[in-house]
Amino acid sequence: MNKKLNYKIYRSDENMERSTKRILAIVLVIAVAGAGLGIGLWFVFAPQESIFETPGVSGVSDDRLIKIGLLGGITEIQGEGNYEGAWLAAYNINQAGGVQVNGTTYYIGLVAEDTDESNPVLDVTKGVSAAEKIIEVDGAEYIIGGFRTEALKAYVEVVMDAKKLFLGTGASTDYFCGNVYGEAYSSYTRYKYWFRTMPINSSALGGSQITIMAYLGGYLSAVLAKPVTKVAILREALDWTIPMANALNTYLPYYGFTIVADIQYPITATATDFATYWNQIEGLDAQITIPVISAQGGLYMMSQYAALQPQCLIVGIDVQSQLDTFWTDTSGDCKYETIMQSVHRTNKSDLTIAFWDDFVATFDHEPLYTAVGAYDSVNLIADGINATGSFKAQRLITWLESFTRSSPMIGKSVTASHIAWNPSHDLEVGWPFGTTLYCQWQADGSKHVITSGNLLYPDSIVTGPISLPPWGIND
Amino acid sequence: MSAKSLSKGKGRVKKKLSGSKSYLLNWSKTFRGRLTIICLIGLCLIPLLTQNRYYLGIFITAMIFSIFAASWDFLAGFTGQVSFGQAIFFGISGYITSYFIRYLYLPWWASLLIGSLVGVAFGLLIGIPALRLKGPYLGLATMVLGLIMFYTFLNVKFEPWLGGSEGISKIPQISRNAVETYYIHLIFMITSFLILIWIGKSKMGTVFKSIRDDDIGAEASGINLTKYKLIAFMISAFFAGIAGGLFAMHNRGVNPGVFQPLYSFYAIVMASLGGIATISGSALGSYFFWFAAELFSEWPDVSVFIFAIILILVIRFAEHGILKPVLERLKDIWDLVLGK
Amino acid sequence: MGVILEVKNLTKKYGGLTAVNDFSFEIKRGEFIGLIGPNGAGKTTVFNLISGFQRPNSGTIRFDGKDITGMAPYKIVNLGVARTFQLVRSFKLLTLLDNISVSCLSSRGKKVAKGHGVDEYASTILASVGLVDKARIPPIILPHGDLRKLQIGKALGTNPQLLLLDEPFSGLSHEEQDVITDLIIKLHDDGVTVFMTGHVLRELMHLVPRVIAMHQGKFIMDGTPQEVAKNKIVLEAYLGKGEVFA
Amino acid sequence: MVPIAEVIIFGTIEASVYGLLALGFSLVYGVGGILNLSHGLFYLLTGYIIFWTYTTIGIVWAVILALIIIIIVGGLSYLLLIKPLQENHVAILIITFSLGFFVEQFIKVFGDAIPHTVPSFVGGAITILGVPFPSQFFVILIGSFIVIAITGLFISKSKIGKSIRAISQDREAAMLMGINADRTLMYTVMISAALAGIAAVLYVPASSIAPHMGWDVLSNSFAIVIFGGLGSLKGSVVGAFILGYTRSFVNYFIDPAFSALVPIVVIILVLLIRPRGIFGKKEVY
Repeated sequence: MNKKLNYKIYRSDENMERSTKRILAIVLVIAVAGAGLGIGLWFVFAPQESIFETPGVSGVSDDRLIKIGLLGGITEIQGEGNYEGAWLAAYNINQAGGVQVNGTTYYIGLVAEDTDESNPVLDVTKGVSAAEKIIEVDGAEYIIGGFRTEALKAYVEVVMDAKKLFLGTGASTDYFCGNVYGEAYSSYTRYKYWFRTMPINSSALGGSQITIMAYLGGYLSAVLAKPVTKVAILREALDWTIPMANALNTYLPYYGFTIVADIQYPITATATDFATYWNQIEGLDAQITIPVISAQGGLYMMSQYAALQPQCLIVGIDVQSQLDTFWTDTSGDCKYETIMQSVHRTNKSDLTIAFWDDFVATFDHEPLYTAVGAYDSVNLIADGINATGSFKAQRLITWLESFTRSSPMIGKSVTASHIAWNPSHDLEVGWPFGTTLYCQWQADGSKHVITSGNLLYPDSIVTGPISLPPWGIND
Repeated sequence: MSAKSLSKGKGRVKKKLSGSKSYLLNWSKTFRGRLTIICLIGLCLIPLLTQNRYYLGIFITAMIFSIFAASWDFLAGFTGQVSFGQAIFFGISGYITSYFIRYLYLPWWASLLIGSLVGVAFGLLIGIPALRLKGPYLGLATMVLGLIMFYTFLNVKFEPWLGGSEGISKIPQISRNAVETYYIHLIFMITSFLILIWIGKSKMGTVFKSIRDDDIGAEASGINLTKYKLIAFMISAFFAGIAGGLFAMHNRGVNPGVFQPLYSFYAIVMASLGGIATISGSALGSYFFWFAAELFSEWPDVSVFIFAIILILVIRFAEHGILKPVLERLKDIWDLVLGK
Repeated sequence: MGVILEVKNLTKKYGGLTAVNDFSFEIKRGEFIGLIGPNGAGKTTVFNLISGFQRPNSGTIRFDGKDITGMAPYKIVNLGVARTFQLVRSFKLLTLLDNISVSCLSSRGKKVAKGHGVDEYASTILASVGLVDKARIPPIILPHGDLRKLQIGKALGTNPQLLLLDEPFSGLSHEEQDVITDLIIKLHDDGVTVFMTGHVLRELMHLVPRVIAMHQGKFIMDGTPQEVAKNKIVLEAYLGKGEVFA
Repeated sequence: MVPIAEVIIFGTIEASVYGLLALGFSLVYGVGGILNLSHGLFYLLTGYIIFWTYTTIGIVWAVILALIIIIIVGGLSYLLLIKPLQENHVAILIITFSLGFFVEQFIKVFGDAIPHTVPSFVGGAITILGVPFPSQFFVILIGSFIVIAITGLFISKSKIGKSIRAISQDREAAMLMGINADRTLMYTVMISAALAGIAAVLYVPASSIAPHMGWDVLSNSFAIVIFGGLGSLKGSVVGAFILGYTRSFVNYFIDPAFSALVPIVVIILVLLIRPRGIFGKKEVY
């Protein structure tokens, strides 16, 4: 009897425990389901606070914003430059009282999404999803950015699908502008939203390189009292270098140059590989080497150049070398390298030096070309909205298209005193339009603009003489 | 055993095996089955909640990679062939699909089919080293083959034929309508999963699993390893190819990047996050991965950093993936709710 | 009752070591025959060579008049030669039924299974090796004796004419040994030619009518167990082990 | 003749770095049957520790500190991540991969993604056989030969080395003889980390470091180790040389554009012809 009772008590205890647990479980399930549903609904329906950053002003309501989206690899130099340039422009505009449209004041709002495109291990889904997010969720009306062609090729389509204005600040490939003035008119209607504000396209870069070579060939021959004709090309094996290399290979011989080597190295090349390339170049007695490099290859190239001291001058493209940190990164090995650079602290336009100093004061380093492009782009958008009194992409496109070679926009840009676009929405080139500067690293760690013999840009903006490496130039 | 003695035990055997016909019905009554059905219904209803391209885009990416991860899981989990080069099939199909859409103006579904079939052909090719190599060697060989594809397609010298470092672009999306695109991907995902799970449960699946458990024993049982390994590679390649083609269309093009070991690792990470040899675990892993990636994308600096930490913790403390433990916990709670 | 297996001048070398040396013998259809020798005599190598898992350096193996030397293992299985392993092998994560199904799915197994369905055929085999009650569990939790039964079942799934059993008794208790013995005898009665190895003479003594003895890779003699047990070289080979008759 | 001399010299220099990296990778595989996908992080982290500290504590202390840290990191990664998962090889692959990933992101978050260099130990260039090359490369050459030689001696003579060999030859037997397999494996991972660290100490001043670079290191080590045979030390060294020479041969006589492609094609061919690599152990039935 007793035993049975005990058993009963035990059973009821167990039942109690079970039912408590059960109630707890039900509560838990309801709580989790409710919370999940709530969070889900909140994500979708909640009126979100503005995620736009308004440099220089605060407390601007959402309907007073000019919403600009910045796309780029934010953690890497090009994307960072894009962001900094846009930020500075927005700060200046907002501080100065914003943009007046039909009597109402609007302010620049910025939002950035990371496309992770500078990552050597590229995942294009990041770019596509960043572009979709910046348009569909963040609500950006104008897009600024883009750097790596492969990634941009994917997400430019997203922006074109959404019919948003896209000002490119980083990619030099002809491809994107080619789309605008492309195969068919339908191509224009789809891709007309794309404009390039930076840099000048790769064929124009090739043209500039040929021009400076023509000048340098004569100059060096005169200074060194020997013919300087032997040229080597050292370039990354990536598609964007092809048009430039083709131009160089085709046209340099007309100026009396011989291309002694055209080395395409894989982007995985190491320091030892570069030592090999320099020995090859030196073995062929090259007098000028033209690098066409956007990635870390430039670092190896310069460290091996400094160690091996091949008797040639380096004049070309090396994106990393545009950064002022390149000096410390190479421990000063970059001296005597001459590179293309869109902007330096010189009067490229009346605004350039002021911008430069402002930028350095704000960010404590020199601007990369994407920063200059983004700075100009934000100003362009603000000016356009101001001028047309409209936020519509189509109105802005018409406005931008109205600046042609014969009727340029003057004195509004940091990169050039005259700005205009050709029918493919690419920058018009050639002083006083878009042009590239040639800047050379000096032995004291400074960089200055060297002369192009008045061919690319006037000598009035030159800030220093050409220095030759003390170890000489090959015969 | 002669056929003569076979007839002896017939009646008894029949009894034992009856009921397998209503397998699906039974399955749908299990906890797991019900949960799966709820999840599927949930996925079907998502577009009612939002038609935003971006949100649907996350789901679409997750679905594409579910198929991709499942194709790896099929090969590694069922057949025991651990491939580190799954991106080969993914990439080649992406290229072929894009090529047919862009230059031969074929409709997307035909291009996708052709792309996947070329993937199958590559499956056959890649399967051949698998006949000679085992374990880590197979893993490394497939990874190296993937790198060869990557560098070949990247090579400037082959640019006129293979598209160079920038690949093929301007591929239109399946549909301009995001919701339609979503449902098409959903159908692809569900169909692929059903087929893969069905193969896993079929007789051929039994043979695959026997090869995984003991290849020598399988051969001693009269199984033609060559044939079955190749078939497994081809099936896996087909579904990786489907994923690759969808990926190319979703991202409007392909570039040599699709051959990077990165994507092979994505597949491995997702499948093992969910749980190897479960197929549906791949979906869990893939959704988890992409949601996490997007959730953290607000803080671009730390996003992948945090993800790496999560990955380490999951693998360290739940080495067989999270699908099974999560299901068990859920079932426990559910049983309690029902008062069982 | 023709010759089912003919092995001629079989030699297998590993580096400098000769595991099987110029080995020849014949087995007639329906025979029940043992291969004995001390540990390391090369019995397993002979089995590996016959079943195709290793290639001989020289010599020929004919099964049913057909040259199978160096053929792929699965092909040999599908001709009708099945084998078991000294160390039990199983498909760890598959159920016992599926373990057997695999061999029923070999091209030879399929032919028999055709009319009945693979599962049914596999269950019948499972029943005949006495494991049908455990059809739905995986082998990892089986006792050793059951694993040995499973092995034989797996071999039966391919519907063999010749069954090679490599040390079918190793690691088993006496009771388990008896069960396996009964199983093997039943198989032989069903018409399967059985060729088994053993390094303990006693186990084979009362089971097989004919024994081949080998030592250090070489053929020693061929005869009844009683004859073999009296042979001097065999005795010497086992000497010191105390296992000759015990 | 000069091109041939260059192929040999530059090939040897690359090979000596690869050799150090592959040696450690191969050791760990030999002892534990583990493919350590975080191998590249040892190289990367050492480079970064030196880069972060050399300006404040001087290059010598920076190197010592970096090596000590990396050996500890190696030991910890074994104890915390590899050891608990020892039975599950796929899990080890994934967790070591995640670890490499983690370190890469760590550097991105707390540092930046731009390549950096550390000043060379010695400046200028040396000319041998008519080939000029930076003196730092000479340091690499000498340094790694010494380290490889010491490692070889250590493996063949020291007590730990003997247990490493014993375990990689026959794990069961070694454990029966009372060798603690877990501890030996931990030492091996630490040695492997130290070797990768030394490679970084020697090579980073001549080259550069960036967060993604760990993967290049890993895939090169991979390549060599497959080539030479997993677990074979001799194989790793020989594999490193063959890879180094192939690369510089392609650079010189074919086209640099193929220098990334050709070595891996060679590897896959070797694998197909001789699946266990050149010096790999034959699988015994």
